Amino acid sequence: MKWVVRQGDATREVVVERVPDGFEVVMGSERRRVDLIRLDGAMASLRYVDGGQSFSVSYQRGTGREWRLAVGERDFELEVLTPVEAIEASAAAAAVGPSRLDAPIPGKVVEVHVSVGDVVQAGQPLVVLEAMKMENELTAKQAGKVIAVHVEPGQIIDAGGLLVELE
Amino acid sequence: MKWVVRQGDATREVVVERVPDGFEVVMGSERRRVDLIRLDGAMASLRYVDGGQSFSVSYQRGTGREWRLAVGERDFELEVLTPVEAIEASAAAAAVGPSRLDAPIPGKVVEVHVSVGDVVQAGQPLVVLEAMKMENELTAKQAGKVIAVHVEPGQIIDAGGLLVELE
Amino acid sequence: MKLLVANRGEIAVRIIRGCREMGIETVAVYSEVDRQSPHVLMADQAFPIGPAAASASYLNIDRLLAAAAAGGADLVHPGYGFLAENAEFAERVEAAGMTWVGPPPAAIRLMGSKTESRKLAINTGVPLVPGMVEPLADLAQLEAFVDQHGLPVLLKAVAGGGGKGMREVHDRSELAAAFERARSEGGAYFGDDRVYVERLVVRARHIEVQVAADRHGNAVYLGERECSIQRRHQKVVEECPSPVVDADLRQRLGEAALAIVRGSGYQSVGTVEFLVDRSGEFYFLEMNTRLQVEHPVTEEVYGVDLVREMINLSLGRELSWRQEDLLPRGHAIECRIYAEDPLRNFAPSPGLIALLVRPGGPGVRVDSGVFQGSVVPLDYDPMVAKLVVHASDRPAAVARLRRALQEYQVRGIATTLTLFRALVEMDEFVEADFHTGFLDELLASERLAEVHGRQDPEAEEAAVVAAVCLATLQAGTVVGDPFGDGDGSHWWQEGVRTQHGRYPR
Amino acid sequence: MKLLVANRGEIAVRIIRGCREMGIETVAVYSEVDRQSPHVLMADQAFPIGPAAASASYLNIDRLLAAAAAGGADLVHPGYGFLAENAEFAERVEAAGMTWVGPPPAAIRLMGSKTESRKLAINTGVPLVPGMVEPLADLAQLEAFVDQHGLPVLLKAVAGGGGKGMREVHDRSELAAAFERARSEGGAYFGDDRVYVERLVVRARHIEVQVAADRHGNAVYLGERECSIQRRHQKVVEECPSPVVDADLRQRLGEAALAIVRGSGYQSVGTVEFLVDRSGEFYFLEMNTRLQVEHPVTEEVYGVDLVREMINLSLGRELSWRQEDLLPRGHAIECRIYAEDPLRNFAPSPGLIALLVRPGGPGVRVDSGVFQGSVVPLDYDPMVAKLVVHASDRPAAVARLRRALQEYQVRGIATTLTLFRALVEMDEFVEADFHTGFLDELLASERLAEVHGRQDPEAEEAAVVAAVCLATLQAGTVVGDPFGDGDGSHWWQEGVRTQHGRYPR
Repeated sequence: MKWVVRQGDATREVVVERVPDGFEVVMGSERRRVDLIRLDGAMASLRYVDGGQSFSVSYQRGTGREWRLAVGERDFELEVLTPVEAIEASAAAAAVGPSRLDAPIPGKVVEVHVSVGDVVQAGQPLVVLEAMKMENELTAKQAGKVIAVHVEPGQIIDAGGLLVELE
Repeated sequence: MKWVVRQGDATREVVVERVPDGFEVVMGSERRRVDLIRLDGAMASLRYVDGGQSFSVSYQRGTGREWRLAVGERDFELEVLTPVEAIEASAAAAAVGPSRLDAPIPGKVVEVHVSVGDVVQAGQPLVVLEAMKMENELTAKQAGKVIAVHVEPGQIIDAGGLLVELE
Repeated sequence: MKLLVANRGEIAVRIIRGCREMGIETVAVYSEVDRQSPHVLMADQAFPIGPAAASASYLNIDRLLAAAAAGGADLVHPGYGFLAENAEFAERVEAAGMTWVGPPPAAIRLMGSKTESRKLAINTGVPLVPGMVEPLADLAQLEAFVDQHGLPVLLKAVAGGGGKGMREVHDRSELAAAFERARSEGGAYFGDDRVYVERLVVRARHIEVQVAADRHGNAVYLGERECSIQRRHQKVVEECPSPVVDADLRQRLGEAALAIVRGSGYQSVGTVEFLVDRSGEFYFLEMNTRLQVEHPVTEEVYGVDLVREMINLSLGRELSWRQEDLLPRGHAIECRIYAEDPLRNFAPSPGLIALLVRPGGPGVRVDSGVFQGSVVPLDYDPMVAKLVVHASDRPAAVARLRRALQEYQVRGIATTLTLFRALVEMDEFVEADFHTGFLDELLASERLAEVHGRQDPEAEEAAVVAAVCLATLQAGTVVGDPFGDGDGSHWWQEGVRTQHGRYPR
Repeated sequence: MKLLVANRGEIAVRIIRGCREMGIETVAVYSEVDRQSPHVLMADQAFPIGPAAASASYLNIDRLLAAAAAGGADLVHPGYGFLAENAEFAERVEAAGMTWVGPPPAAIRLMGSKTESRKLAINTGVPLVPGMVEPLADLAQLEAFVDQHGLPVLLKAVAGGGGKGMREVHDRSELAAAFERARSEGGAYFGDDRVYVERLVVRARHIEVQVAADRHGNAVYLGERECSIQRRHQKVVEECPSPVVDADLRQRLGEAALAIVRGSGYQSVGTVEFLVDRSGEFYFLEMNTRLQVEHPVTEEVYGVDLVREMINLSLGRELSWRQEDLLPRGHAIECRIYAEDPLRNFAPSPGLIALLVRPGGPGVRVDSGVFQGSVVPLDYDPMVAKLVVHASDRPAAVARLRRALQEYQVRGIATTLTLFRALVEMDEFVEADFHTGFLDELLASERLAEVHGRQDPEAEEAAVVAAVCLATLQAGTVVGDPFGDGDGSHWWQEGVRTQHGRYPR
């Protein structure tokens, strides 16, 4: 299978084939035989057959194509897309629409700093969310005009909940 | 639901109803409201609502109706049967048939002490199985005549594998 | 004998472990979101005390006393935080005929007041940071203080704690605004808007002395803890002993701490906090009249059990140790593991712990309030566990910490393990060259981010290889299906929904 | 620097942890059934060395050396068991230009011979159990020995170890048969049918001294370990210090051990074993020329890291300690957790570990070779982990052990945790009143079974309540369906099948 792996702004293509006793993974000019065993739903053992390099991998798949992995003690966040999904994702990113401020964490809305019609600058505080005894100031990613405010102080919001829309 | 719980030779009937926020369990003359939460596939929290008694339960269901549970540090082995299953089990136990010697553990057959036609006494060694650097002597549960020997030295056998049949 | 634990999380577990070892039965309390917490499972009995909000449950004295009565408790241990330093709670526990596992209420009240405790320090000859003992009447008084002692200064809410209600002022033009903010934070968080001022000691170390005193006139100190690694005045890493305290300074700190203990009529275990400046001068800060979060580093280095001792002292028994028995051995470091994401400016990260692999082997201790499958609620302090290492000296302890951090795996929530893995690579940490502002400066700079970002290319490549192999194995399965391809990697989402009805994240 | 670990299980994990803390890279080896073992995951590199049978993998010197070459190892650590006391392996490691982490091969060979090591003890003035130094030529010689020294006697295979090839004789009529059986066991297990005889010391304690020696003429002892709780001559529980050794006896044992060290040209860490009879007389038994299973209790009480020291000594460094630095603190107890079912006559219990909850908190250390999801293979020694507790004195350590055993949960395989939970309730254990025959006598009697059977009625009732509630929740699901009702309680069966293709149990 062919996969497009995105990590931050970097993208690479990787081809994986299942072979007896493992996988063959081709990345750029490098072809590797790989021994991967899942130990339970969140841990795996990864070994390169030729050099013997062994890695303990813990992993968690997000709701979509995102993966959060730790190799040894290092954390990585990746998206693993099929080629079709990769094209769709690029097209979606290129399309221009209203800018949304979503709640990055679940919490209680403590303050709302803007109203519909306000013009805000990038970095300007829009909403303060409280969770775990901490207040978290959420700021505008880009400049724009506020076209909708979906929350009010005191409201409990889930992670991913829509807070404010900018034009 | 009504259940028949067998522990060793003891049998008791228990009635369980699901109620909002938990269960109601009737055992003998005792009626209890119970708060039980499964934490994952093998652990649960058990609390009696009235007295507040709290128990940490770890559990594993066998291939049939057998359960192995630990409450705190104490281990228990139980069978939890429907009334119909309990009747079938009693009938099966009462029926007389050939006596089987099964492998209680997986292992390697090291010695076979009997041949077809031998008459053995209860407690007489029949087969020696080796596992984890230990030899384990398996003996006849009751007296009888050997009608079949299914293994030979050197053979690897699974747990539950049939070794010897007695008439 | 039966003891009610008026707390939750790792400290409730720590107290229950101590009680089990002493043959004392335990009664736990829990809010709605803590029904399946380890402290509930481990206690002999457990009673619900209300909804998630702490004000309605863990801070509700009436409900705590009702649970104690229902369970038939003889003693009450408050842990830390919540009502641990609330004299009224202590009094009501005693009025209900139970034993309070802590100091006398009068000592709690005395040391709980920033101004009263400063007066005590002056009376017992313990040095203080220059500052005002009485709350500031107005801005003019603050300006007069600055005229006399200079800048920078620190404004502190009288009832403050845990970094709340504190404001540094480095520039005269900021004085008025900072005074107003400190007052309003004090009012908002502690219901008391009084503020006092002291000279800010720059690049100082936070060093505290563990003490213990019985009702028979005996008192000892158990060395010091170095707690200078803080984020926004919250301790993050603690050590015992302090790398800058020698035997002579240890004795002088210890004797100053015991002067405070004697002067306040203190009986129980407790902690006297000091600032130590770069010339080795020390200044009394405050006394914490309870078991401290970081008590394990002292336990490891002095070979003692502070929870057991605290309970014994509350039962009127004599101290187990004489001062000369208390000899430090080796070096211990504790890291507080918070459910926060260091890569996203320490945003809270509540949710379900889908994977938890704890480090083990020699010299590694984990005091934890969660297990695999636990849901970390968004309602409380984000500390989920403490990692403590102990080895023969500081370099060996740092190496052991690095090794333990490699083994420690948590998936499902983000944690400060990520921060600690970068921290153990910093020269200042390895060389113990830090002060109370060190971590905030580091976080404000690009340096820590650079260490975070300095990914091992070999590990990064392995992550990509692992991800594509795993994705290949899962290809064709429905995303979001809780049973997925049967490997369980999605079950946690379902778990969160059924248990909380709230947040998949 | 890079080190090959020529072992598996918990000791391989222990060595990798030590290497990580020293900044040494590691190369693991694994047989077919160990592909997913923790030691493979934790090592930097790992190479397969053949099928499950130890003779074809972990005992195969050629394959081990090939893996060392493939990984580019500079050192080889043998752990314990397998080839740890094989002088040929040590020689071949050195011939291949690598460093052997252990004593000189000559010392291994000398102390590996029961008869040669007895001669050394005689020459260095260390007391021995009365017995013959040379192997028995025939039955007549054995009868002559009995005529002179009386009964009971112990027959031992010259090359024996781990309880194999040993026969007690209490009655003269059993002499001939026992002699034959000892010879045939020696031949079968060790390829050497020579047998020697010694007086059997009844109701003795097995007490051993930890030693360490460098190449510069320095040698120290690190107190003793009490290892009298044995099942069929296999150690099960070990403690440090021994409850019957005072400072004077400790010094005399230590000096006797150092005489053996000096006489054998020993350089590395090692263990000298003694029998101590009820009058306090001690007799040299043998020396183990390797790291010992029970080394952690010494590490806890003396505050040392024996793995680190062993590697340093093999690199030619000087000992880290002088004798006067080595002061014991507190009391440590280790329980060996075997995958055996104490309720079914210790039948082996290989299989998948469906649930694993390890104890934590103060003074608890777990050295483990498995995690949740591991399959314990049927091919090796059944020890899966060691539980070690440390506290200020023996009563506190016993209480802590009891608490840790309450927390430790394993499902899927049976373990000796069940035995230890009964053992900590026995008066003899609590009072430290035992000898090497204690546990076998206890197991032969009804007394332990009675403790096992003395179920807490409250817990039993809770088990029934929990089981019926769980059965109600699962009612209607297909038995044997690996995805069951989505709670995962059946997944292990599928796991076993896919991973081993062999045993659901």
